[in-house]
Amino acid sequence: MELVAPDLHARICAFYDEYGFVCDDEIERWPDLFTDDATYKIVSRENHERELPLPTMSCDGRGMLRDRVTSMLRTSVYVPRQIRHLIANVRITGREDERVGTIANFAVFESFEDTGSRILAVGRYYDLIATSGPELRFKEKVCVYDGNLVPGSIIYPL
Amino acid sequence: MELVAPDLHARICAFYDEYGFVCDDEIERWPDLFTDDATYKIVSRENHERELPLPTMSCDGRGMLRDRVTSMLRTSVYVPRQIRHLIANVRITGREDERVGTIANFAVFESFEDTGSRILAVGRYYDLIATSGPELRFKEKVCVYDGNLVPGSIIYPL
Amino acid sequence: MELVAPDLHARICAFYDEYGFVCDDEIERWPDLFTDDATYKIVSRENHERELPLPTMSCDGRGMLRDRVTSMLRTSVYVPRQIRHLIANVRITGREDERVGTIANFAVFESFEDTGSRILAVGRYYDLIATSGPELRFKEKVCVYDGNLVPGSIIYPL
Amino acid sequence: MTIGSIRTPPWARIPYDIYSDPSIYEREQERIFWGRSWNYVGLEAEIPRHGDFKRTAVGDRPVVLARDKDGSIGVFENRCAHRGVAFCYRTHGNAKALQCPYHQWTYDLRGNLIGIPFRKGFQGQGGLPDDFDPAEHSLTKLSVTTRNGVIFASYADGMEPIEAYLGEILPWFDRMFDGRELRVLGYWRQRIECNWKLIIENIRDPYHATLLHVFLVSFGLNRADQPGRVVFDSHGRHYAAMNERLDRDASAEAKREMKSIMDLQLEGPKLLDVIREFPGRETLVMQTIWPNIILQQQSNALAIRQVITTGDPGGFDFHWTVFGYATDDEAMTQRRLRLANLMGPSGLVSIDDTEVVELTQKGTGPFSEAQGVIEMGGLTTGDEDHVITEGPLRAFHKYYREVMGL
Amino acid sequence: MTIGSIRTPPWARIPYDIYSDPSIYEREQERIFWGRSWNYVGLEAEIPRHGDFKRTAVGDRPVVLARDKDGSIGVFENRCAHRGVAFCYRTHGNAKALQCPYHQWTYDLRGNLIGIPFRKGFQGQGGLPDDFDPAEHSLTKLSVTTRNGVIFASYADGMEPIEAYLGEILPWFDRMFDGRELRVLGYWRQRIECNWKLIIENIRDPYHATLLHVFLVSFGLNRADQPGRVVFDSHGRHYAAMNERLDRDASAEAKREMKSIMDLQLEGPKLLDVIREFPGRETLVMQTIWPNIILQQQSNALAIRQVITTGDPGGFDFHWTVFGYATDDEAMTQRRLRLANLMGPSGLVSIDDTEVVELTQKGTGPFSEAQGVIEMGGLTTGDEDHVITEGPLRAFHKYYREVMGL
Amino acid sequence: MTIGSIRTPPWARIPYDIYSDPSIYEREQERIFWGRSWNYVGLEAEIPRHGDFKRTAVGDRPVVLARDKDGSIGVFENRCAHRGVAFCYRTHGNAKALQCPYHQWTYDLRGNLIGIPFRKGFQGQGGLPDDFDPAEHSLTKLSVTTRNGVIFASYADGMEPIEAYLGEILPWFDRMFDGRELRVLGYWRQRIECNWKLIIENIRDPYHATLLHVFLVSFGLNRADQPGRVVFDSHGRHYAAMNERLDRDASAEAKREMKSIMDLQLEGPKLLDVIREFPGRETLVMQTIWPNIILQQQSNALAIRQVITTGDPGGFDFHWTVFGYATDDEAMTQRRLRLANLMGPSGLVSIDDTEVVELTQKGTGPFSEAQGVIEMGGLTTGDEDHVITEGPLRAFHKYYREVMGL
Ligand code: FES
Ligand code: FES
Ligand code: FES
Ligand SMILES: [Fe+3]
Ligand SMILES: [Fe+3]
Ligand SMILES: [Fe+3]
Repeated sequence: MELVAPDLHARICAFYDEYGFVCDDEIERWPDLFTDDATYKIVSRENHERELPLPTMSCDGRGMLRDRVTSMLRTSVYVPRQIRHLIANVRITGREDERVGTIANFAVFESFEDTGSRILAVGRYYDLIATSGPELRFKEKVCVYDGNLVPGSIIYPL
Repeated sequence: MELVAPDLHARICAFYDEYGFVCDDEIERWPDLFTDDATYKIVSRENHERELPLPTMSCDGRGMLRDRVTSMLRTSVYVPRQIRHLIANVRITGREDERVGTIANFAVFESFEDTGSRILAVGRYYDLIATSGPELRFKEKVCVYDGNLVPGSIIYPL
Repeated sequence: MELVAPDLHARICAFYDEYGFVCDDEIERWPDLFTDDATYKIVSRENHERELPLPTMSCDGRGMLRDRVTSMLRTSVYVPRQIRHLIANVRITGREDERVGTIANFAVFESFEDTGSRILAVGRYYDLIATSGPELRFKEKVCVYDGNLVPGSIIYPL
Repeated sequence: MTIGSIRTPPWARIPYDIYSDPSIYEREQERIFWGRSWNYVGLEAEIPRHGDFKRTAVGDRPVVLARDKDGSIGVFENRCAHRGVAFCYRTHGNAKALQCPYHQWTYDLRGNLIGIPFRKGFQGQGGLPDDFDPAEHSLTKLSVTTRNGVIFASYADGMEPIEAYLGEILPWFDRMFDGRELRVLGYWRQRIECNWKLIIENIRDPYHATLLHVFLVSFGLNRADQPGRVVFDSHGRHYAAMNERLDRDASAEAKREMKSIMDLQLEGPKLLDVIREFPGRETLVMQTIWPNIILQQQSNALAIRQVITTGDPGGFDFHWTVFGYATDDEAMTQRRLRLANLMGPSGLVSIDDTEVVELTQKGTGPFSEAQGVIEMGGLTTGDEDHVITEGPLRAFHKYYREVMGL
Repeated sequence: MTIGSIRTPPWARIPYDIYSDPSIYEREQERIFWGRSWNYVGLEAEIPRHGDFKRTAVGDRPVVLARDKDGSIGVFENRCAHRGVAFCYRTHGNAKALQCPYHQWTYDLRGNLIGIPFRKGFQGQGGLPDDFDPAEHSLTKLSVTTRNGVIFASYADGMEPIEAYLGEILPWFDRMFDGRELRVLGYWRQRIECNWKLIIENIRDPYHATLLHVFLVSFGLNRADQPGRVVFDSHGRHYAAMNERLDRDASAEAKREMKSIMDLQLEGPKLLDVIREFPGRETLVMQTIWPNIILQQQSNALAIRQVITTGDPGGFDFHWTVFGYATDDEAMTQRRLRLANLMGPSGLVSIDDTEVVELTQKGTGPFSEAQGVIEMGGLTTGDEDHVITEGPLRAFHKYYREVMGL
Repeated sequence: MTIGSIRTPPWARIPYDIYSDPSIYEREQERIFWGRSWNYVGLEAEIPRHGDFKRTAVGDRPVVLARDKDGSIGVFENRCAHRGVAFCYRTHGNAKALQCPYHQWTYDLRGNLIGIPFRKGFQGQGGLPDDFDPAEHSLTKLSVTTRNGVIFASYADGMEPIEAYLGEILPWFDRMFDGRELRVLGYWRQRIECNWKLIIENIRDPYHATLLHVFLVSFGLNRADQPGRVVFDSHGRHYAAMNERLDRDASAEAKREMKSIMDLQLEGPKLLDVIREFPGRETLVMQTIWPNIILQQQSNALAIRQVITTGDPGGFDFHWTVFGYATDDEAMTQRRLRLANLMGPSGLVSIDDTEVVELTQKGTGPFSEAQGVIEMGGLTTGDEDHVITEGPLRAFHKYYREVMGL
């Protein structure tokens, strides 16, 4: 266990809470939670562990994050669904300058208009959070999902 | 992100922890977590989003909360089950007078005596918490479940 | 709700976060999170409620915890899998001398190399944490899983 | 499957393979849902405006209902005439035309094919053959009828008018749907792990109410000594049961039979703040309309419960539409919504029913050669002036056997 | 399915369709579980007092066992004689009588119908026909027998006494169940994704233990040079294998064959603090009693493992009852509980078995025309003085083919 | 199933039972995957060194491919010759020999049985019969061939060489696999809830791209006026479609047909930073190689998509292998990885395809007697110089019907 100023840990937990909320219900704001030059990746555990570089989704910079949102909201064709994040076990793994390394576990569920809920993905975040601004922002976010076999598609961010 | 006195956020998180505990294992105490004039509702996302007023379960005041408990414990006929709450991503959304608006994500699992565990419901709470008394109490609690198709019944509170 | 020094609650939450992390990804360190004389048990809700003493897994002392790890890593034959803990609703239930009684809810998911993720177990921890050393340690840990019918095997700790 | 003797007609027994056998299930689809029946598909109030559409199903088959410009309603399969995409993937919406996402074949609100991109090819190449006739490639349309705001569809040609179809049950149908504009208050959807017929039978079994529903009985809401009766259309396929709430105490005889009485008091009595709104003395009217709905009037709580089969003899989706009238004032709406606590996935009454029908699937599934016994009330299948009878179940099985050729 | 030649009798091969084919599965239910067999259903210690009941299953069929006032035991189907509800929805309990929730038909603890609400109607209306005879509408009862606290049930009439049924295996059965009162220490339940026979075969395969179970071998708990043998009843349907633990080091020959040996030391040696409690030199006795149980005595760890089929050739529920004797002192109970770490869903030994049987389902499912080869130990099917044999598997398949008419 | 008339040949219709009928599914396994076909199983680059192995499947059947000492490749069933364990339970690895965990029967990297513990018994007892011939108990081996680093396997004897098998499609295959060493960049795995043929048909349907894929169209990446064409082998079982990206604006005619155009601009244009790397003007080449793969070259994004059936007509596992060349510099690798955003489980293009094929299963499943209509581009089944055609689908169904005997 790292010794960390409790307020930083609390701020980071609150930031993850915000992240989950935004993914689930205010997807247009999703890019705002990243720094301009942030990288975002969704990666299968298989590729992650075998050190194969292929991501399932990747955005390099806020422009690409915004393009993803455009596709979710305007261009992609898909059956409507609601995702729901549960984020827990947030841990600070390192700290240097104005960046904090964090990990956290996630479970993301998905529900369709006339079905129940199912597991979309569970896994772990490996993140780098920029602490320099007034608000925390992801500088890097890597979402590693454990179940390599994706049920259908991952349309919204994990 | 709201700026909130950290102790209030911690108290609220602890209150949600208590709520989950009581729902899962001390259901008789469930009405005690509400104010006398509280309203409690379980609502499908479908009705919630379409602004259709139909709740799946609703209690108006503590008397009705207690009647629900009576039915769970004494009058309803159902195969015994254990529910289990995971509550995460608690956020304070507003504050006025002695009330705090909060949201949180929940996953509720259910298990029968000779089966494994399955998802009963995942979704979000939209709550109003009264902070005036010595203990926090729900003034309003709305549990919106994402998977509109309920597997069987929702007998215990979400 | 117990009144507890907030820093203790935070330390305990961090300890659970650590525990989940270690179970999922650094299993060799798992015994280190226990005191030398700790007892660890996984118990079905059925046995727990009927007061039947049979555990599903039990370790009495750190030696047995280490033997379990040896079996997971070296001797047991099983299809590779990744488990993932979500721990929430951590509550302090009592405190005396240098021990804190805690409960928490868990959901543990499992994923295989070419499948999606499924629920392995959900349930509740009933723990006793030793606070005397520089780091928190479990003195007793009882993992009660709700879904009595285990899907296959529980190989890694809950 | 040979059932029946001089004493016991076949319909006084329920052969349990009808709840689990896949070939019987398939025959049900053909003969019942896709046969000579009017299937409920929705309410006019759900698609009030031009372009409104709603997705639902007739048995296993997905269909769409839509409101055309002239106010008429089309019901057609949710299966693109091109290559079979279930093109309508929202539960409801509003659109000028319905477009399949795959190749954007476009249909009007009656299901007619009105647009095919690249039909004439592109830059002189490709396209459909000159003799391709879009008129032959419309969506499969169902016959449609409505009565007082309720929409029915049928795969059969030349179906009798809905009024003739409902027959003797029509007055009861009209009591609930009296021409007033309806207001949908919301939906419930449940997955119930049992054969679809079990929930229909549950309603056609007035005998169980004072025994199973301890909540009703203990809080004095339902009693064996309440006057009740059951009526049918001439085929016995539709059914209505009525009860009157009494204000005097339960009789000793009633208490003796209803062993589960606990004499409880509501702490939140507002739950049952009901008022009389329909003519007649009946406070509870439950109906089943062959083949796919249940109509409920429990005091002021009104609902349509629709059975959606899903290719599985052992389970179905149960869609509830809870409604009131456009003329309801706020107090009435609140009354209906509070009373909704009795019904649906968390219904103080419905919970019991959901559980017992699922337990019946568990109890009958591994016993394909066993039979249920439905002799309460004798061997009658007609109208009766009391509810201590399984006549409605016998009538159901008599008609079911006839349609199914069993 | 033609198997066999002069050299190779049919039972030296395992045709893989028996693990996946639904029609074979159905025939197994009829001929094996519901045929001429005594199925384990529970222990007397689980229902010691008047009114105690327990829910379990015989093959796919849910049944209940209950203790009557006179101490006798009834076993009957968990299917209400009225309309088929699996009325007993708790795993166990205590009740004066068993009541179905749907219409409260009530049965005594032998399964006799003793109460029907509104049987005579109400206020002179309804009710059952006068000639309705409750005696004809009891729950379906199974034959019951017990031996030394173990309860068996059968669908067949005129079954031989359990002692004759167990035949030559009786002494081994009696070794574990010697008349002492049993104490249930707890239950495990697992869902295993393979055909039920694979777990029975796993036990009837003493050849795998020193090869698969690296834990046992590496910590010196199981070795090829331990004396062992296998015995059967005259049909070959029941089976027992015995091993003796040796204290000397493994022989060179043993080490050569058991390639996975790692020579590890337990850091928590208390795990294996065992004492000799049964007569004879055997420390490990595993039995299979046709058709549905495995009996385990691994030093002081005692368990019954029951197969519950669930309508699915590709999976079953596995119910373990772990027990000791009422006379055990606390130290002995703790010993049994610690040793339980070897077994069950987290068993240091059982994990391996669970995995390989599931992998066998994966490996055989898509190969319905392929066969397994069981020739280890020659082509024998009888008792042997060693355990490097697949004779017990051949004996199983010989009897299985006979019963199944394959 | 009678389809076809003078005007309409049978292959201009798709009978929907081929997507759901279990008996058709089984016949497909026998005749297609396990019949006279070369099934893709992997890349040489995945098992470069001696002892490397990979687990995959041919239709429903699990197989393993492994690299032997001499550099040759073996492909054999993942089913232990002893009792059927799917012994290889890792997706990949390196081993000197493959050992089944159950009884440690050991196979060399060609699938030959080379080790049987206790084959000669132990201490003079047990063991296999003297005449037991390990050579008769090897793993079932498939025929293997490779071309330029791509590995195929077949259950059929005497298959034609892969070059002859690929026929006229060979140059297109060789364009992607030109002999350069490949570098695997990673894998994707998806569970898709539809019949496996629907995803093959999706690729053989060049007509949908400018209609379904709003992302491509709106950002100007795909347009109807891009030159394109389709080619086949002589059987019509393999297929390639090519497109050229144009730099001029879309024509008015193109815009008219592609109604979903939105004229958007990428905020992160780096996504589409592509360079020309293959000879010729084609920027997009999609191929299907009968029966189980799709080859994709979308500018610099290269992938093999493999269909793994799983015993279920209504769903399959879809395994993607994304690759580049060993000679790629870092910039090229990054380019491929960025462009990978178009494909896979989160692909800006693939999402659409995954959704429509699943919707097709929903739309066709309950309509086993209905048919799809594939007449775009006339009734041709051969090469064409444009992509406004369903010729590739007709060619597919023509060959499919032939192989299946439908
Ligand atoms: S499948 Fe609907 S337009 Fe092609
Ligand atoms: S079904 Fe059991 S009493 Fe009616
Ligand atoms: S099953 Fe593979 S070695 Fe026995
Ligand atoms: Fe009811
Ligand atoms: Fe074993
Ligand atoms: Fe496409």
